[in-house]
Amino acid sequence: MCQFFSSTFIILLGGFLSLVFARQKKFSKVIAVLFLSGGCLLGLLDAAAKLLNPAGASASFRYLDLFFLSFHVDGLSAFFLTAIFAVSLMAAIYSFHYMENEEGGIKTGVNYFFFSVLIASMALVVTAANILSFMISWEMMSLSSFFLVIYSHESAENRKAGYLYFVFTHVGAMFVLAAFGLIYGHTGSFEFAPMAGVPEAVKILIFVLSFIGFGSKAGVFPFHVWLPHAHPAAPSHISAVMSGVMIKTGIYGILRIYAILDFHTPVFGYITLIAGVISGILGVVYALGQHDIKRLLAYHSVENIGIILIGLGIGMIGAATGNPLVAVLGFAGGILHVLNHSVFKSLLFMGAGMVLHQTGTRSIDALGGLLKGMKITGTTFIIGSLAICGLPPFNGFVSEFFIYMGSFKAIPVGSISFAMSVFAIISLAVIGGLALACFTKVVGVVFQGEPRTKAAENVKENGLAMMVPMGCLAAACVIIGVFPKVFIDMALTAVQALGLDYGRVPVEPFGQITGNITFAALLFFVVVLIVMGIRSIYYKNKTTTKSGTWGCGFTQPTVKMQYTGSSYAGSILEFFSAAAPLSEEHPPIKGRFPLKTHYHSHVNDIAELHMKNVVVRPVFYLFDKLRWMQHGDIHLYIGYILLAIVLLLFFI
Amino acid sequence: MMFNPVDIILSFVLLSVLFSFGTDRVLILIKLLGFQGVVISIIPFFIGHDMSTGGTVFTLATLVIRGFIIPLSIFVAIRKGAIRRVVEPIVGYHASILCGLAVIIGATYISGRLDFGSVSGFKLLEPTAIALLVTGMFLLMARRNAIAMVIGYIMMENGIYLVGSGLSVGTRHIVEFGILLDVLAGVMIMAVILRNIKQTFDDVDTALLRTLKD
Amino acid sequence: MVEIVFLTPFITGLVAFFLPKIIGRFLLVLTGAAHLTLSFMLWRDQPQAIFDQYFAVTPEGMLSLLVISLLFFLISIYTVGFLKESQIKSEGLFTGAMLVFLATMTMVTLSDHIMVMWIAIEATTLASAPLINTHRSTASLEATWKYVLICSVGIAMALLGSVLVAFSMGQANVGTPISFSALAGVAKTLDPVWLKAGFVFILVGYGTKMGLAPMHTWLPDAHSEAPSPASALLSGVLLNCAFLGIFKTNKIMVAAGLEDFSGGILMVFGLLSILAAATFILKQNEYKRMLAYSSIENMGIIAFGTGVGGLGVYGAVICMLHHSLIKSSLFLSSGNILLGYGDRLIKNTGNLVNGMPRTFVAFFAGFIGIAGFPPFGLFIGELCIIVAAFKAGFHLAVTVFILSLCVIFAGFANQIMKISFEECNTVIKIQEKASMVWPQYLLLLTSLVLCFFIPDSLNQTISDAVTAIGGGLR
Amino acid sequence: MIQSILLWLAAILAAPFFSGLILKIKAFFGGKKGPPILINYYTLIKLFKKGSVYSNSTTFMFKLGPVISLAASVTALMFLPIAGYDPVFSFNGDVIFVLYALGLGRFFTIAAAMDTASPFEGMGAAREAYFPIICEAAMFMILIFFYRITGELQLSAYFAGSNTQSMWSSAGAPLLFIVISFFIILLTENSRVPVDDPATHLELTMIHEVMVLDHSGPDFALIELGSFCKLIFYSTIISRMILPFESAIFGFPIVMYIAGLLVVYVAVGVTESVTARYRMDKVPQFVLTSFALAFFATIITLEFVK
Repeated sequence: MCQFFSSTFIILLGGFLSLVFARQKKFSKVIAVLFLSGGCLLGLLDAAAKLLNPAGASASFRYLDLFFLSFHVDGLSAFFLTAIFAVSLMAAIYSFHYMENEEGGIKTGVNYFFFSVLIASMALVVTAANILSFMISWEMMSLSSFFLVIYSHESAENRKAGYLYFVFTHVGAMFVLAAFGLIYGHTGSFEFAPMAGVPEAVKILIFVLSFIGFGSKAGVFPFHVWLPHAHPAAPSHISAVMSGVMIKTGIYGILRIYAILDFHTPVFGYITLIAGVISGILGVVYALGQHDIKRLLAYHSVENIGIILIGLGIGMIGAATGNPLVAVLGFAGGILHVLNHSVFKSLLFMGAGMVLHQTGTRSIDALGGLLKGMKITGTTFIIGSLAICGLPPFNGFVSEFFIYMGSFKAIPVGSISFAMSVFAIISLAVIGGLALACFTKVVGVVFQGEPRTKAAENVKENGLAMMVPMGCLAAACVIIGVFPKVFIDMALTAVQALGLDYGRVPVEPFGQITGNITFAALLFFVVVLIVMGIRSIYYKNKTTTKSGTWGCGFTQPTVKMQYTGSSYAGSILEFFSAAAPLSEEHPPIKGRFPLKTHYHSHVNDIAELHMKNVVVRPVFYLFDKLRWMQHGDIHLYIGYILLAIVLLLFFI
Repeated sequence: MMFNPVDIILSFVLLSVLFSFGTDRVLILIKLLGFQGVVISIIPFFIGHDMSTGGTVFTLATLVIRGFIIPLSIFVAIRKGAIRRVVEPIVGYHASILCGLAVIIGATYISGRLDFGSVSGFKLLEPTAIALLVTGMFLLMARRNAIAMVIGYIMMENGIYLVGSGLSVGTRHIVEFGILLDVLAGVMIMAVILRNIKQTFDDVDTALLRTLKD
Repeated sequence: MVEIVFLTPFITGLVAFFLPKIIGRFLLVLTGAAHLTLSFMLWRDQPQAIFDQYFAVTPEGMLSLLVISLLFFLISIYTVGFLKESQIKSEGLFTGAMLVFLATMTMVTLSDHIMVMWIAIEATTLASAPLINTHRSTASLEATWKYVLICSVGIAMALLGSVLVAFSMGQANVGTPISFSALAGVAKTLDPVWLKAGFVFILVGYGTKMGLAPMHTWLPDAHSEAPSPASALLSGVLLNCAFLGIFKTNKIMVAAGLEDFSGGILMVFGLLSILAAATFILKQNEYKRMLAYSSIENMGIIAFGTGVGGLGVYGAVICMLHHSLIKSSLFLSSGNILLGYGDRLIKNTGNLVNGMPRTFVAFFAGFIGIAGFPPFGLFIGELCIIVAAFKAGFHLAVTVFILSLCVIFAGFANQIMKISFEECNTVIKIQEKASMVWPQYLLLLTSLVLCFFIPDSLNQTISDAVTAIGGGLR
Repeated sequence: MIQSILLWLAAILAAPFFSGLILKIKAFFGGKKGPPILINYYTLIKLFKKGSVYSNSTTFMFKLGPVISLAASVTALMFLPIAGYDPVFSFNGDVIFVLYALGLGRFFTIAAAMDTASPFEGMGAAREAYFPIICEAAMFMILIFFYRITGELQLSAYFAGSNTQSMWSSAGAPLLFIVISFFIILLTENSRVPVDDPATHLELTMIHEVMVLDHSGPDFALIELGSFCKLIFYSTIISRMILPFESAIFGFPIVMYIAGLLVVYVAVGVTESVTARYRMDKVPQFVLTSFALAFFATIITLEFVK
């Protein structure tokens, strides 16, 4: 525990110092990056060690003479800690060059300060072991991330994003607090202890409340509205951390509550799974419709949270129906996907950050052909895309494979769980296909083809500190994808912390599965090598010439003729138009020789639309009705006093 | 006992209450105020408190303040800025008089219900007190003229004082004197405000004071 | 030796009326410092009062006294800078009134006799009236008029209530003085009906002063029209003083075993106040009014917590403490904004972050604190209250509580974001002097420190105050 | 093991022949003589002999496309039991791996197409990305069906030995639907009429052909070979499903297998000859029917297999 606290302390210290020395910009940046990465490294080693040979650790501090702030690290916490520290480490290194052309040392200092607070509070959230410590660190996390979202507050868009995020996170926290309040109300203690004598209806209520609360942080479908606004607004290394790990704390919260409740009912499973399916499919559909690369990635976070929830839902169903194998497969898959998603999503955000940093635009249809200039960025981005599509031999496939196995194993269990697993499997398949479509769009339009605007022409990549993390993360994608054994073991350690009273989970079947994955991946590599060999043989001493693309007989092709992202996704969006109404805007072409016209399309997020109509408007209406109260007439004011007394006298 | 001076003067007070409902003149209200002040402050002489020298002195002081200083201060305020001396009613005069009757009956009824009677031997004491309270409230809520409202406030205070002395709450005179001083200071300040209002709006119609709202 | 604490500022106040500007300002700060030291001494060795049937040192009173004198000292420092920037006609009146106001509030915290308490609270009204009317504008005049009249009427009710409480002693124990402590001692023998009636009148009366809906109507006008240091005092400590009256009466109720009755009423008024605050914060267009409504909200929270009982009372006391610190800092910052932009309307302000960065830090941090985020202490208070309400099983009430808090936050955040970040091309009229930002920083810092570490002696005082009405962790 | 590998090689080598058969059938229906039956081999050899021309817009992704797609389909074939004999490799859950491997191939084909900055290839890529989404859903529906019956997640459990026969015996009627829906999937995945017309001459209306416009020489040969393998992968499954008969006689399974293949390819050829290409926006409905069939089949299996 000591090592953990010292690492968080180092991180905070780094942030504080960079704020102190903010005037000397360079110096403060160096200090910040050094301290942050050092602290993260320390914490990472600690957490990994705790995972590989499981050993719980806890600490508790007296607080205000009346309460305790207690922290505890078990398998689950350690797993999330690993993800948090790993990604934060990479982001910290990445930020060194990313922040270079920021004006104003103060702003940089502030950014690093809140960045460090964010990392530390995330680490504390996943280790908190009672209500007080959890809520304090939770709110600190929300607060620091809010400041990072409105970091560049000059644009109205970002301000809106910040406001949305602020409100959502606070309301979510209130829901969480309500759930904790119910827990305290029945146990009378602040500690996270398994709840024995609590009526089951209350347990379900607690789960639902906390699911809404944590879901609003994780970006589960109806509560994800803030997410696609906030993540693009933040600087890219922050987006990487937020989208990579911060939203996962919501998942952690759900798991932790599930563990505390210690109540295995399929209802939890159904709720989680259905929420997962909806967020998964809609998330990727909306992502397909985006024109802003960071918004697109943000929506993919919604999708991946959906996949994670599907896994957890399967696990809960398995646990409830007494199928250890299903339960463990589902949970392990979901939890492993947490790690995987944090790896490839932060990688993708870093790539997007590099593109933004070098071209100055986030609009997909303004880019093109970057792969020629940005070899490393492009390659790592493509690897990330393959991973997020869940394709072998990359890490996304491993977790999805586990979830698939779990869902299939859940088929014979019972009629409802049959429907559920069919639901899960089909939606996973559809999600996979859509994700593939979406990322072929991104890769194809952003990195391939010809540059569509001036901004994208002859772009180079530079900044070693930005490329190294991307390389490491890409390597991680491949390693986890090919040799998942050790990571699966980590996930299993985490699963044991859920207290599914199966005792020690039998590792053999999982060892077998991971073995198969490794084998298949290697086999595929071998085949690829062979085919490459054949190809090279046939190309030996052959003449390959370069020329323009075959324009199918058209002789003056221009870059404007390229297929745009919007048109690429158009037909698919049409198919989903019920869930994703597409609003287009283009003036009709007039005259025989039309000169100039434009086309603009926007995919409406139905959750966002309905949030306005269902929540905001009624509230305003209700409170407007009450506004006459303050009418300024003193006679009636005195009347209120009299009224209050008269009414109260009735109750004596 | 046959001849009970307290109840007789209290009945006069009740009459004055009725008057204050009906009148449209600020000056009359002020006079009524003075009368009520005098009456209620001599009540303690009749209720069997220990009339030590301190008590006597204090009671006289009360009489002076309630009966003369307070009404005079308001009168002065009016004089200073010759304020139109009609109370603009929100509730009409006839209606007000009916309200007054209703108030008196109600007060008697209520005081019958809650038996203060056991404390002091006078039947009219509590009805009068309650009547004064409610009248004050009424004037505060039903008169647009700022002065009338201040007068209403003072009547309310008188009522409370009457209740206090009626219930013979064994407080020290010094404390009661403090209360009295507070009331006096309050009235003074209100008078000052009245003058300021008069100077800025050259009217004391509270309809002008409705700008601050949401 | 207790009385000297409120006699000192009283005398200096009377003197200050006739002093020239510079000396008056000096005297203000000096008295603030002296008062701070005096109250600390009072806290260290809790002496007997000379008139011990009227005055006594009670834990809850001590707590508010400490808050008062700390706030007043910092505010007086701010006031010096403020008076330099803003041109007030009769500054002697202002300074004098400030000091007398301080004296009366101190008297409230120290008074133990039920009637003396009333005298003191009424006195605070009278002393603060000139402060509100400092600007001599029609609006401020109207605000003063409403403030004085409504509060006086309300407090008159409280007087009636006190009389009834005294009457509830009946003939049984005439000898006992009508002090809160004595009454709490004999509470069991009091006549419950009269006690309840008295409580109702006192609650409504002092509730008027405390700003509980629906008697809060004067509060936004007064707080927004008064000059910022005065508003800081008004909503920072005056409301607490009024709450003190209710708190002590509630003590008697609890001692008499009527806590369900009083608690229920307190919770209802608390919820009403929070709802009222939500109503007007949602579309507020003046930032000082918004802060005033937020004070109403916090008073509601405190009342609610007191009503909930148990851990809720602890939460309420914590909320009272931190609300004073944070809200006064917010009002002081709003004073800077008003001087800087010369406008009360939110839509005419903006881009505070670049315009007045140091004020922005204080202002936004204050907002964070008042919204109930850590590391500011209000968070702990609200958490305790909510949790306690769940434990006590008031599920519907706490649901309303939480939802309206969410609405308030949404409205508040929206306005604050506008003030802080919207584009705005007003030239800032003043430059931020250290004396006009450091008081806020210190206040917020205090709140921040108290969120994580409360010295044992203070903690003792708090828990004494809480356990007095059956609070505490149970 | 050895014979599995031999069969695997044989399948790969035979794939072009069968594809040639389709051309023959179409020619027959058109009343033409048609190209020689071995035309695809000639084409492949010719292509392998040639050099290549690369567009200036392309990057290494363009060269990687053909390799990966071919590798994907041959890897897929490794896990497929051919003629009821055990596959080369097999493990629990290999179906999922195979499907995703084919997905990987598709990713790179699309990427290679987008690499050329040609509007037509982009158009084709968009369609290639669109229709398989529904196909995958249908595939997994079929998988669920198989799992209901066999309780296994590997191809060998469905198509090796007598497993297919037992499937027929346990759930014959639903399996018919499955066969039809699978045939639809075959048409879609291999971009045949009525989804796509490989023989058309208007790039606007192509899917697969337009994506490989810029490929030439050995690269193009690899692509062609890949698509042949993909086609035979699907047809093998169907042939096993329609003729699952087992017998001790030597070579009987092989004969059955070839017969099945002939049936499938002829069916494809006939379909191409007698039907016209759908309008692009009609295609999704067509593919959805396969999903619907599979779903229906699975639902009624709930009654069959208890």
